Amino acid sequence: MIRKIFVIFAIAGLIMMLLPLVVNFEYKDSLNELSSQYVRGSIDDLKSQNVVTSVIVSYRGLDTLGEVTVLFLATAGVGFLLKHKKNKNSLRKASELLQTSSSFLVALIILFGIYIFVHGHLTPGGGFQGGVIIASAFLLMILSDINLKFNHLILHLVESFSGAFYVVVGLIGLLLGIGFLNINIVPLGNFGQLFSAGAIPIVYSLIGLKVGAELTAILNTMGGEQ
Amino acid sequence: MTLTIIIILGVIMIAAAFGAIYFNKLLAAIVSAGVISLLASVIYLVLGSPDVAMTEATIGSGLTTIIFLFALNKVRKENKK
Amino acid sequence: MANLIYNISAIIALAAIVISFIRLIKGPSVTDRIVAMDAMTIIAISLIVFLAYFSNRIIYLDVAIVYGLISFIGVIAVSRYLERGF
Amino acid sequence: MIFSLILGFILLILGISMMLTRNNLIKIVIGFSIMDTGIHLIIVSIGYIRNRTAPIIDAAVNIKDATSQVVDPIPSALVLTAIVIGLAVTAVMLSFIVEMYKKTKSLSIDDYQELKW
Repeated sequence: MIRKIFVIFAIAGLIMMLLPLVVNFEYKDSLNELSSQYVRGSIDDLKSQNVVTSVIVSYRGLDTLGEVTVLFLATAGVGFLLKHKKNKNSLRKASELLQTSSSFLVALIILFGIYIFVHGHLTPGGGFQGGVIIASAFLLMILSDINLKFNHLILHLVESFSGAFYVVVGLIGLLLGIGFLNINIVPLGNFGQLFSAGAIPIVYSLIGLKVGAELTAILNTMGGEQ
Repeated sequence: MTLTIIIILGVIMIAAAFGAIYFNKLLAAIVSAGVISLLASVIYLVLGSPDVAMTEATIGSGLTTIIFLFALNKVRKENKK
Repeated sequence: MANLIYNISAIIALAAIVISFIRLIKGPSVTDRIVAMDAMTIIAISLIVFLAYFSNRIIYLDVAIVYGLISFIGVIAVSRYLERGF
Repeated sequence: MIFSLILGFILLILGISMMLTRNNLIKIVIGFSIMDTGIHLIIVSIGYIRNRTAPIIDAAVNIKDATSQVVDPIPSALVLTAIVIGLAVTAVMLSFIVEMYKKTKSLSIDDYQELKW
Protein backbone atom coordinates (compact mmCIF):
# COMPACT_ATOMS: atom_id res chain seq x y z
CA MET A 1 0.00 0.00 0.00
CA ILE A 2 2.78 2.41 1.01
CA ARG A 3 4.61 1.37 -2.13
CA LYS A 4 1.67 2.26 -4.38
CA ILE A 5 1.37 5.71 -2.81
CA PHE A 6 5.07 6.35 -3.36
CA VAL A 7 4.79 5.25 -6.99
CA ILE A 8 1.84 7.56 -7.60
CA PHE A 9 3.74 10.45 -6.03
CA ALA A 10 6.80 9.76 -8.17
CA ILE A 11 4.80 9.67 -11.41
CA ALA A 12 2.87 12.82 -10.47
CA GLY A 13 6.15 14.61 -9.73
CA LEU A 14 7.55 13.55 -13.06
CA ILE A 15 4.45 14.83 -14.87
CA MET A 16 4.73 18.15 -13.03
CA MET A 17 8.40 18.35 -13.99
CA LEU A 18 7.90 17.66 -17.68
CA LEU A 19 4.60 19.48 -18.25
CA PRO A 20 6.21 22.91 -18.96
CA LEU A 21 7.96 21.29 -21.94
CA VAL A 22 4.57 20.62 -23.54
CA VAL A 23 2.68 23.71 -22.37
CA ASN A 24 5.34 26.25 -23.27
CA PHE A 25 6.13 24.65 -26.62
CA GLU A 26 6.34 27.11 -29.47
CA TYR A 27 7.02 26.48 -33.12
CA LYS A 28 10.40 27.46 -34.47
CA ASP A 29 10.42 29.23 -37.81
CA SER A 30 14.14 29.31 -38.62
CA LEU A 31 17.28 27.34 -37.88
CA ASN A 32 19.50 28.60 -35.10
CA GLU A 33 23.06 29.83 -35.66
CA LEU A 34 24.87 26.52 -35.15
CA SER A 35 22.51 24.46 -37.31
CA SER A 36 22.67 26.85 -40.25
CA GLN A 37 26.47 26.87 -39.95
CA TYR A 38 26.41 23.06 -40.15
CA VAL A 39 24.12 23.07 -43.21
CA ARG A 40 26.20 25.66 -45.07
CA GLY A 41 29.47 24.01 -44.08
CA SER A 42 28.26 20.61 -45.20
CA ILE A 43 27.50 21.99 -48.68
CA ASP A 44 30.50 24.28 -49.12
CA ASP A 45 33.35 22.77 -47.13
CA LEU A 46 32.64 19.04 -46.98
CA LYS A 47 30.70 18.49 -50.26
CA SER A 48 28.43 16.00 -48.51
CA GLN A 49 24.75 15.76 -49.50
CA ASN A 50 23.52 14.28 -46.23
CA VAL A 51 23.91 16.88 -43.46
CA VAL A 52 23.26 14.36 -40.66
CA THR A 53 26.18 12.26 -41.90
CA SER A 54 28.55 15.21 -41.89
CA VAL A 55 27.46 16.14 -38.35
CA ILE A 56 28.08 12.59 -37.13
CA VAL A 57 31.35 11.83 -38.92
CA SER A 58 33.08 15.18 -39.17
CA TYR A 59 31.79 17.86 -36.79
CA ARG A 60 31.00 15.49 -33.90
CA GLY A 61 33.47 12.76 -34.90
CA LEU A 62 34.98 12.41 -31.44
CA ASP A 63 31.54 11.57 -29.98
CA THR A 64 31.10 8.83 -32.57
CA LEU A 65 34.47 7.35 -31.61
CA GLY A 66 33.30 7.28 -27.98
CA GLU A 67 30.02 5.69 -28.98
CA VAL A 68 31.74 2.89 -30.89
CA THR A 69 33.84 2.31 -27.76
CA VAL A 70 30.68 2.01 -25.64
CA LEU A 71 29.32 -0.54 -28.12
CA PHE A 72 32.54 -2.54 -27.83
CA LEU A 73 32.29 -2.48 -24.03
CA ALA A 74 28.70 -3.75 -24.23
CA THR A 75 29.79 -6.61 -26.48
CA ALA A 76 32.54 -7.54 -24.05
CA GLY A 77 30.07 -7.39 -21.15
CA VAL A 78 27.57 -9.70 -22.84
CA GLY A 79 30.33 -12.14 -23.80
CA PHE A 80 31.67 -12.10 -20.23
CA LEU A 81 28.27 -12.69 -18.62
CA LEU A 82 27.02 -15.45 -20.90
CA LYS A 83 29.86 -17.89 -21.29
CA HIS A 84 28.33 -20.54 -23.48
CA LYS A 85 28.97 -24.16 -22.75
CA LYS A 86 28.64 -26.56 -25.63
CA ASN A 87 26.28 -29.45 -25.21
CA LYS A 88 24.71 -31.70 -27.79
CA ASN A 89 21.52 -29.87 -28.60
CA SER A 90 18.42 -31.76 -29.61
CA LEU A 91 16.64 -28.94 -31.34
CA ARG A 92 14.27 -29.29 -34.23
CA LYS A 93 15.87 -28.52 -37.57
CA ALA A 94 14.65 -25.57 -39.58
CA SER A 95 12.22 -26.36 -42.36
CA GLU A 96 13.34 -26.96 -45.94
CA LEU A 97 11.72 -23.67 -47.06
CA LEU A 98 13.66 -21.58 -44.54
CA GLN A 99 17.00 -23.27 -45.29
CA THR A 100 16.74 -22.85 -49.07
CA SER A 101 15.47 -19.28 -49.02
CA SER A 102 17.96 -18.12 -46.40
CA SER A 103 20.95 -19.43 -48.38
CA PHE A 104 19.62 -17.38 -51.29
CA LEU A 105 18.81 -14.22 -49.31
CA VAL A 106 21.90 -13.86 -47.11
CA ALA A 107 24.13 -12.67 -49.96
CA LEU A 108 21.53 -10.16 -51.12
CA ILE A 109 21.06 -8.69 -47.64
CA ILE A 110 24.83 -8.33 -47.12
CA LEU A 111 25.13 -6.60 -50.50
CA PHE A 112 22.36 -4.18 -49.52
CA GLY A 113 24.06 -3.41 -46.21
CA ILE A 114 27.30 -2.57 -48.05
CA TYR A 115 25.31 -0.29 -50.39
CA ILE A 116 23.80 1.49 -47.38
CA PHE A 117 27.09 2.33 -45.71
CA VAL A 118 29.06 3.18 -48.86
CA HIS A 119 26.34 5.64 -49.96
CA GLY A 120 26.05 7.14 -46.48
CA HIS A 121 26.89 10.65 -47.66
CA LEU A 122 24.40 10.61 -50.56
CA THR A 123 21.26 8.85 -49.29
CA PRO A 124 19.75 8.27 -45.83
CA GLY A 125 21.64 5.62 -43.96
CA GLY A 126 25.22 5.10 -42.99
CA GLY A 127 27.54 2.99 -40.92
CA PHE A 128 25.19 2.14 -38.07
CA GLN A 129 22.25 1.19 -40.28
CA GLY A 130 24.43 -0.79 -42.71
CA GLY A 131 26.11 -2.62 -39.83
CA VAL A 132 22.74 -3.58 -38.38
CA ILE A 133 21.57 -4.89 -41.77
CA ILE A 134 24.70 -7.05 -42.11
CA ALA A 135 24.13 -8.38 -38.58
CA SER A 136 20.56 -9.28 -39.57
CA ALA A 137 21.91 -11.34 -42.48
CA PHE A 138 24.06 -13.35 -40.06
CA LEU A 139 21.05 -13.63 -37.75
CA LEU A 140 19.15 -15.29 -40.60
CA MET A 141 22.02 -17.80 -40.83
CA ILE A 142 21.79 -18.47 -37.07
CA LEU A 143 18.04 -19.03 -37.30
CA SER A 144 18.16 -21.36 -40.28
CA ASP A 145 21.09 -23.62 -39.35
CA ILE A 146 21.25 -25.14 -35.86
CA ASN A 147 24.76 -26.53 -36.29
CA LEU A 148 26.29 -23.25 -37.39
CA LYS A 149 29.64 -22.29 -35.82
CA PHE A 150 31.06 -18.85 -36.47
CA ASN A 151 34.79 -18.45 -36.82
CA HIS A 152 35.47 -16.23 -33.83
CA LEU A 153 38.98 -15.33 -35.02
CA ILE A 154 37.69 -13.69 -38.22
CA LEU A 155 34.97 -11.85 -36.26
CA HIS A 156 37.50 -10.49 -33.77
CA LEU A 157 40.00 -9.60 -36.51
CA VAL A 158 37.42 -7.61 -38.53
CA GLU A 159 36.25 -5.84 -35.39
CA SER A 160 39.68 -4.87 -34.04
CA PHE A 161 41.18 -3.91 -37.41
CA SER A 162 38.28 -1.63 -38.34
CA GLY A 163 38.46 0.02 -34.92
CA ALA A 164 42.21 0.48 -35.21
CA PHE A 165 41.98 1.90 -38.73
CA TYR A 166 39.36 4.39 -37.52
CA VAL A 167 41.86 5.74 -34.97
CA VAL A 168 44.63 5.68 -37.62
CA VAL A 169 42.51 7.81 -39.99
CA GLY A 170 42.14 10.30 -37.14
CA LEU A 171 45.87 10.26 -36.39
CA ILE A 172 46.81 10.90 -40.06
CA GLY A 173 44.95 14.20 -39.82
CA LEU A 174 46.93 15.02 -36.68
CA LEU A 175 50.16 14.12 -38.48
CA LEU A 176 49.38 16.45 -41.41
CA GLY A 177 48.67 19.25 -38.97
CA ILE A 178 44.93 19.77 -39.73
CA GLY A 179 43.44 18.24 -36.61
CA PHE A 180 42.21 14.92 -35.24
CA LEU A 181 39.58 13.13 -37.42
CA ASN A 182 39.70 15.81 -40.10
CA ILE A 183 38.24 14.47 -43.34
CA ASN A 184 40.39 16.63 -45.64
CA ILE A 185 43.17 13.99 -45.77
CA VAL A 186 41.60 12.73 -49.04
CA PRO A 187 40.83 15.28 -51.81
CA LEU A 188 37.20 16.43 -51.87
CA GLY A 189 35.40 15.48 -55.08
CA ASN A 190 32.47 17.07 -56.82
CA PHE A 191 29.22 17.61 -54.94
CA GLY A 192 26.87 14.66 -55.30
CA GLN A 193 29.18 11.96 -56.65
CA LEU A 194 30.19 8.67 -55.06
CA PHE A 195 33.85 9.61 -54.61
CA SER A 196 33.26 12.89 -52.84
CA ALA A 197 33.15 14.28 -49.31
CA GLY A 198 36.77 13.44 -48.53
CA ALA A 199 37.24 10.64 -46.01
CA ILE A 200 33.55 10.34 -45.00
CA PRO A 201 32.90 7.14 -47.06
CA ILE A 202 36.09 5.54 -45.68
CA VAL A 203 35.23 6.34 -42.05
CA TYR A 204 31.61 5.25 -42.47
CA SER A 205 32.65 1.95 -44.09
CA LEU A 206 34.98 1.26 -41.14
CA ILE A 207 32.16 2.08 -38.68
CA GLY A 208 29.80 -0.19 -40.61
CA LEU A 209 32.18 -3.16 -40.51
CA LYS A 210 32.82 -2.62 -36.79
CA VAL A 211 29.15 -2.30 -35.84
CA GLY A 212 28.26 -5.33 -37.97
CA ALA A 213 30.95 -7.50 -36.34
CA GLU A 214 30.00 -6.36 -32.81
CA LEU A 215 26.28 -6.95 -33.22
CA THR A 216 26.94 -10.34 -34.81
CA ALA A 217 29.03 -11.23 -31.76
CA ILE A 218 26.19 -10.15 -29.41
CA LEU A 219 23.58 -12.14 -31.35
CA ASN A 220 25.84 -15.19 -31.56
CA THR A 221 26.51 -15.11 -27.81
CA MET A 222 22.86 -14.69 -26.87
CA GLY A 223 21.20 -17.00 -29.34
CA GLY A 224 23.72 -19.19 -31.08
CA GLU A 225 25.50 -22.29 -29.82
CA GLN A 226 24.66 -23.04 -26.23
CA MET B 1 -3.06 14.32 -44.45
CA THR B 2 0.18 13.95 -42.49
CA LEU B 3 -1.66 15.24 -39.41
CA THR B 4 -4.25 12.45 -39.76
CA ILE B 5 -1.48 9.87 -40.06
CA ILE B 6 0.23 11.14 -36.88
CA ILE B 7 -2.98 11.19 -34.83
CA ILE B 8 -4.20 7.70 -35.82
CA LEU B 9 -0.76 6.11 -35.45
CA GLY B 10 -0.35 7.87 -32.09
CA VAL B 11 -3.60 6.42 -30.74
CA ILE B 12 -2.50 2.94 -31.88
CA MET B 13 0.92 3.39 -30.22
CA ILE B 14 -0.63 4.41 -26.87
CA ALA B 15 -2.99 1.43 -27.04
CA ALA B 16 -0.04 -0.86 -27.77
CA ALA B 17 1.81 0.57 -24.75
CA PHE B 18 -1.19 -0.24 -22.52
CA GLY B 19 -1.17 -3.71 -24.07
CA ALA B 20 2.50 -4.14 -23.20
CA ILE B 21 1.69 -3.17 -19.60
CA TYR B 22 -1.35 -5.37 -19.05
CA PHE B 23 -0.75 -8.52 -21.13
CA ASN B 24 -0.02 -11.49 -18.92
CA LYS B 25 1.95 -13.47 -21.49
CA LEU B 26 5.49 -12.17 -21.92
CA LEU B 27 5.57 -13.00 -25.64
CA ALA B 28 2.47 -10.88 -26.30
CA ALA B 29 4.00 -7.97 -24.36
CA ILE B 30 7.20 -8.21 -26.41
CA VAL B 31 5.23 -8.18 -29.69
CA SER B 32 3.27 -5.11 -28.50
CA ALA B 33 6.51 -3.27 -27.71
CA GLY B 34 7.72 -4.17 -31.21
CA VAL B 35 4.61 -2.56 -32.71
CA ILE B 36 5.41 0.70 -30.90
CA SER B 37 8.86 0.89 -32.52
CA LEU B 38 7.41 -0.10 -35.89
CA LEU B 39 4.95 2.78 -35.98
CA ALA B 40 7.42 5.25 -34.43
CA SER B 41 9.60 4.95 -37.50
CA VAL B 42 6.72 6.09 -39.74
CA ILE B 43 6.29 9.13 -37.48
CA TYR B 44 10.01 9.94 -37.72
CA LEU B 45 9.56 10.00 -41.49
CA VAL B 46 6.73 12.53 -41.13
CA LEU B 47 8.98 14.64 -38.91
CA GLY B 48 11.57 14.82 -41.68
CA SER B 49 14.43 12.64 -40.49
CA PRO B 50 14.77 9.52 -42.69
CA ASP B 51 18.08 8.54 -41.05
CA VAL B 52 16.41 8.08 -37.68
CA ALA B 53 13.50 6.29 -39.37
CA MET B 54 15.87 3.78 -40.94
CA THR B 55 17.72 3.19 -37.66
CA GLU B 56 14.48 2.69 -35.73
CA ALA B 57 13.14 0.31 -38.39
CA THR B 58 16.22 -1.91 -38.28
CA ILE B 59 17.08 -1.72 -34.58
CA GLY B 60 13.84 -0.95 -32.77
CA SER B 61 11.45 -3.31 -34.46
CA GLY B 62 13.97 -5.92 -35.64
CA LEU B 63 16.90 -6.55 -33.34
CA THR B 64 15.36 -5.50 -30.00
CA THR B 65 12.46 -7.94 -30.40
CA ILE B 66 14.86 -10.72 -31.35
CA ILE B 67 17.18 -10.06 -28.39
CA PHE B 68 14.17 -10.24 -26.02
CA LEU B 69 13.22 -13.57 -27.62
CA PHE B 70 16.75 -14.93 -27.20
CA ALA B 71 16.73 -14.05 -23.49
CA LEU B 72 13.27 -15.62 -23.07
CA ASN B 73 14.53 -18.77 -24.82
CA LYS B 74 17.51 -19.02 -22.44
CA VAL B 75 15.21 -18.61 -19.44
CA ARG B 76 12.92 -21.35 -20.77
CA LYS B 77 15.87 -23.72 -21.26
CA GLU B 78 17.06 -23.13 -17.67
CA ASN B 79 13.55 -23.84 -16.47
CA LYS B 80 13.42 -27.17 -18.31
CA LYS B 81 16.77 -28.38 -17.00
CA MET C 1 -7.64 14.14 -59.42
CA ALA C 2 -4.60 11.96 -58.88
CA ASN C 3 -4.04 13.64 -55.52
CA LEU C 4 -7.60 12.79 -54.41
CA ILE C 5 -7.11 9.13 -55.33
CA TYR C 6 -3.84 8.97 -53.37
CA ASN C 7 -5.53 10.59 -50.34
CA ILE C 8 -8.33 8.03 -50.39
CA SER C 9 -5.83 5.16 -50.72
CA ALA C 10 -3.83 6.44 -47.75
CA ILE C 11 -7.01 6.59 -45.65
CA ILE C 12 -7.81 3.00 -46.65
CA ALA C 13 -4.29 1.94 -45.61
CA LEU C 14 -4.78 3.66 -42.22
CA ALA C 15 -8.09 1.82 -41.75
CA ALA C 16 -6.35 -1.47 -42.58
CA ILE C 17 -3.66 -0.81 -39.97
CA VAL C 18 -6.35 -0.10 -37.33
CA ILE C 19 -8.23 -3.32 -38.15
CA SER C 20 -5.13 -5.53 -37.95
CA PHE C 21 -4.22 -3.83 -34.66
CA ILE C 22 -7.60 -4.83 -33.24
CA ARG C 23 -6.72 -8.45 -34.08
CA LEU C 24 -3.37 -7.97 -32.32
CA ILE C 25 -5.08 -6.79 -29.13
CA LYS C 26 -7.91 -9.35 -29.17
CA GLY C 27 -6.10 -12.38 -30.61
CA PRO C 28 -6.46 -15.28 -28.19
CA SER C 29 -3.30 -17.14 -29.22
CA VAL C 30 0.20 -15.83 -29.85
CA THR C 31 0.06 -16.97 -33.48
CA ASP C 32 -2.78 -14.54 -34.23
CA ARG C 33 -0.72 -11.70 -32.82
CA ILE C 34 2.34 -12.60 -34.89
CA VAL C 35 0.33 -12.71 -38.12
CA ALA C 36 -1.28 -9.36 -37.22
CA MET C 37 2.17 -7.81 -36.64
CA ASP C 38 3.36 -9.09 -40.03
CA ALA C 39 0.33 -7.56 -41.75
CA MET C 40 0.95 -4.25 -39.95
CA THR C 41 4.53 -4.24 -41.25
CA ILE C 42 3.40 -4.69 -44.85
CA ILE C 43 0.82 -1.89 -44.52
CA ALA C 44 3.43 0.38 -42.90
CA ILE C 45 5.61 -0.06 -46.00
CA SER C 46 2.74 1.22 -48.14
CA LEU C 47 2.28 4.18 -45.77
CA ILE C 48 5.97 5.06 -46.20
CA VAL C 49 5.54 5.05 -49.99
CA PHE C 50 2.51 7.37 -49.67
CA LEU C 51 4.54 9.72 -47.46
CA ALA C 52 7.32 9.78 -50.07
CA TYR C 53 4.72 10.89 -52.60
CA PHE C 54 3.09 13.51 -50.36
CA SER C 55 6.38 15.15 -49.36
CA ASN C 56 7.83 14.86 -52.89
CA ARG C 57 11.13 13.22 -51.86
CA ILE C 58 12.10 10.13 -53.86
CA ILE C 59 14.86 9.46 -51.34
CA TYR C 60 12.42 8.22 -48.69
CA LEU C 61 11.92 5.03 -50.71
CA ASP C 62 15.23 3.68 -49.33
CA VAL C 63 13.55 3.37 -45.93
CA ALA C 64 10.78 1.28 -47.52
CA ILE C 65 13.36 -1.07 -49.08
CA VAL C 66 15.06 -1.54 -45.70
CA TYR C 67 11.68 -2.35 -44.11
CA GLY C 68 10.91 -4.92 -46.78
CA LEU C 69 14.27 -6.65 -46.44
CA ILE C 70 14.48 -6.73 -42.66
CA SER C 71 10.95 -7.04 -41.31
CA PHE C 72 10.34 -10.71 -42.13
CA ILE C 73 13.27 -11.83 -39.93
CA GLY C 74 11.33 -10.92 -36.77
CA VAL C 75 8.42 -13.14 -37.81
CA ILE C 76 10.80 -16.02 -38.57
CA ALA C 77 12.42 -15.59 -35.13
CA VAL C 78 9.08 -15.75 -33.30
CA SER C 79 8.05 -18.81 -35.30
CA ARG C 80 11.31 -20.59 -34.49
CA TYR C 81 10.76 -19.69 -30.82
CA LEU C 82 7.28 -21.19 -30.90
CA GLU C 83 8.49 -24.51 -32.31
CA ARG C 84 10.82 -24.98 -29.32
CA GLY C 85 14.32 -23.77 -29.79
CA PHE C 86 16.47 -21.71 -32.14
CA MET D 1 5.01 19.26 -34.14
CA ILE D 2 2.90 19.43 -30.99
CA PHE D 3 1.10 16.11 -31.50
CA SER D 4 4.26 14.01 -31.70
CA LEU D 5 5.63 15.89 -28.65
CA ILE D 6 2.51 14.96 -26.63
CA LEU D 7 2.76 11.38 -27.93
CA GLY D 8 6.38 11.09 -26.82
CA PHE D 9 5.45 12.58 -23.43
CA ILE D 10 2.67 10.00 -22.89
CA LEU D 11 4.96 7.14 -23.93
CA LEU D 12 7.64 8.37 -21.48
CA ILE D 13 5.13 8.44 -18.60
CA LEU D 14 3.73 5.01 -19.50
CA GLY D 15 7.22 3.50 -19.73
CA ILE D 16 8.30 4.87 -16.34
CA SER D 17 5.08 3.76 -14.66
CA MET D 18 5.57 0.28 -16.18
CA MET D 19 9.12 0.18 -14.77
CA LEU D 20 7.82 1.17 -11.30
CA THR D 21 4.72 -0.99 -10.99
CA ARG D 22 5.47 -4.36 -12.65
CA ASN D 23 7.47 -6.93 -10.75
CA ASN D 24 8.56 -9.18 -13.60
CA LEU D 25 12.18 -8.40 -14.57
CA ILE D 26 11.65 -8.76 -18.33
CA LYS D 27 8.63 -6.44 -18.17
CA ILE D 28 10.81 -3.81 -16.49
CA VAL D 29 13.21 -3.99 -19.45
CA ILE D 30 10.27 -3.67 -21.88
CA GLY D 31 9.25 -0.53 -19.98
CA PHE D 32 12.78 0.81 -20.40
CA SER D 33 12.59 0.35 -24.15
CA ILE D 34 9.18 2.07 -24.36
CA MET D 35 10.58 5.00 -22.36
CA ASP D 36 13.51 5.15 -24.79
CA THR D 37 11.16 5.48 -27.76
CA GLY D 38 9.27 8.29 -26.01
CA ILE D 39 12.42 10.30 -25.31
CA HIS D 40 13.60 9.92 -28.90
CA LEU D 41 10.21 11.16 -30.18
CA ILE D 42 10.43 14.22 -27.91
CA ILE D 43 13.94 15.13 -29.11
CA VAL D 44 13.12 14.70 -32.81
CA SER D 45 9.91 16.71 -32.61
CA ILE D 46 11.72 19.63 -30.95
CA GLY D 47 13.87 19.91 -34.10
CA TYR D 48 10.94 19.92 -36.52
CA ILE D 49 10.06 23.09 -38.43
CA ARG D 50 6.77 23.43 -40.34
CA ASN D 51 6.68 23.01 -44.14
CA ARG D 52 10.30 21.95 -44.37
CA THR D 53 11.91 18.75 -45.59
CA ALA D 54 14.68 16.34 -44.66
CA PRO D 55 18.28 17.66 -44.44
CA ILE D 56 19.49 15.81 -47.54
CA ILE D 57 20.46 18.25 -50.25
CA ASP D 58 19.53 16.64 -53.56
CA ALA D 59 17.50 17.76 -56.58
CA ALA D 60 14.40 18.50 -54.45
CA VAL D 61 16.18 21.22 -52.43
CA ASN D 62 17.60 24.46 -53.83
CA ILE D 63 21.32 24.53 -52.97
CA LYS D 64 21.58 28.32 -52.81
CA ASP D 65 18.73 28.62 -50.32
CA ALA D 66 19.24 25.41 -48.35
CA THR D 67 19.17 26.85 -44.84
CA SER D 68 15.56 28.00 -45.23
CA GLN D 69 14.29 24.68 -46.55
CA VAL D 70 15.55 21.91 -44.24
CA VAL D 71 14.75 20.87 -40.66
CA ASP D 72 17.29 20.91 -37.84
CA PRO D 73 19.93 18.18 -38.39
CA ILE D 74 21.39 18.14 -34.85
CA PRO D 75 18.52 16.32 -33.01
CA SER D 76 18.55 13.65 -35.74
CA ALA D 77 22.26 13.06 -35.22
CA LEU D 78 21.80 12.86 -31.43
CA VAL D 79 18.92 10.38 -31.63
CA LEU D 80 20.75 8.22 -34.20
CA THR D 81 23.54 7.48 -31.74
CA ALA D 82 21.15 7.14 -28.79
CA ILE D 83 19.17 4.35 -30.47
CA VAL D 84 22.28 2.22 -31.05
CA ILE D 85 23.41 2.72 -27.44
CA GLY D 86 19.90 1.77 -26.29
CA LEU D 87 20.18 -1.59 -28.05
CA ALA D 88 23.54 -2.30 -26.39
CA VAL D 89 22.20 -1.37 -22.93
CA THR D 90 19.15 -3.61 -23.44
CA ALA D 91 21.39 -6.54 -24.41
CA VAL D 92 23.54 -6.10 -21.28
CA MET D 93 20.47 -5.86 -19.01
CA LEU D 94 18.94 -9.02 -20.50
CA SER D 95 22.15 -11.00 -20.04
CA PHE D 96 22.21 -9.90 -16.38
CA ILE D 97 18.64 -11.17 -16.04
CA VAL D 98 19.57 -14.57 -17.54
CA GLU D 99 22.48 -14.89 -15.09
CA MET D 100 20.25 -13.95 -12.13
CA TYR D 101 17.68 -16.50 -13.23
CA LYS D 102 20.36 -19.20 -13.26
CA LYS D 103 21.14 -18.45 -9.59
CA THR D 104 17.68 -18.20 -8.04
CA LYS D 105 15.22 -19.62 -10.65
CA SER D 106 12.87 -16.67 -10.30
CA LEU D 107 11.93 -13.71 -12.49
CA SER D 108 10.06 -11.75 -9.82
CA ILE D 109 11.87 -8.73 -8.43
CA ASP D 110 10.48 -9.42 -4.93
CA ASP D 111 12.76 -12.45 -4.60
CA TYR D 112 15.96 -10.44 -4.82
CA GLN D 113 16.29 -9.03 -1.32
CA GLU D 114 20.04 -9.23 -0.70
CA LEU D 115 20.63 -5.52 -1.14
CA LYS D 116 17.52 -4.43 0.75
CA TRP D 117 18.12 -2.59 4.02
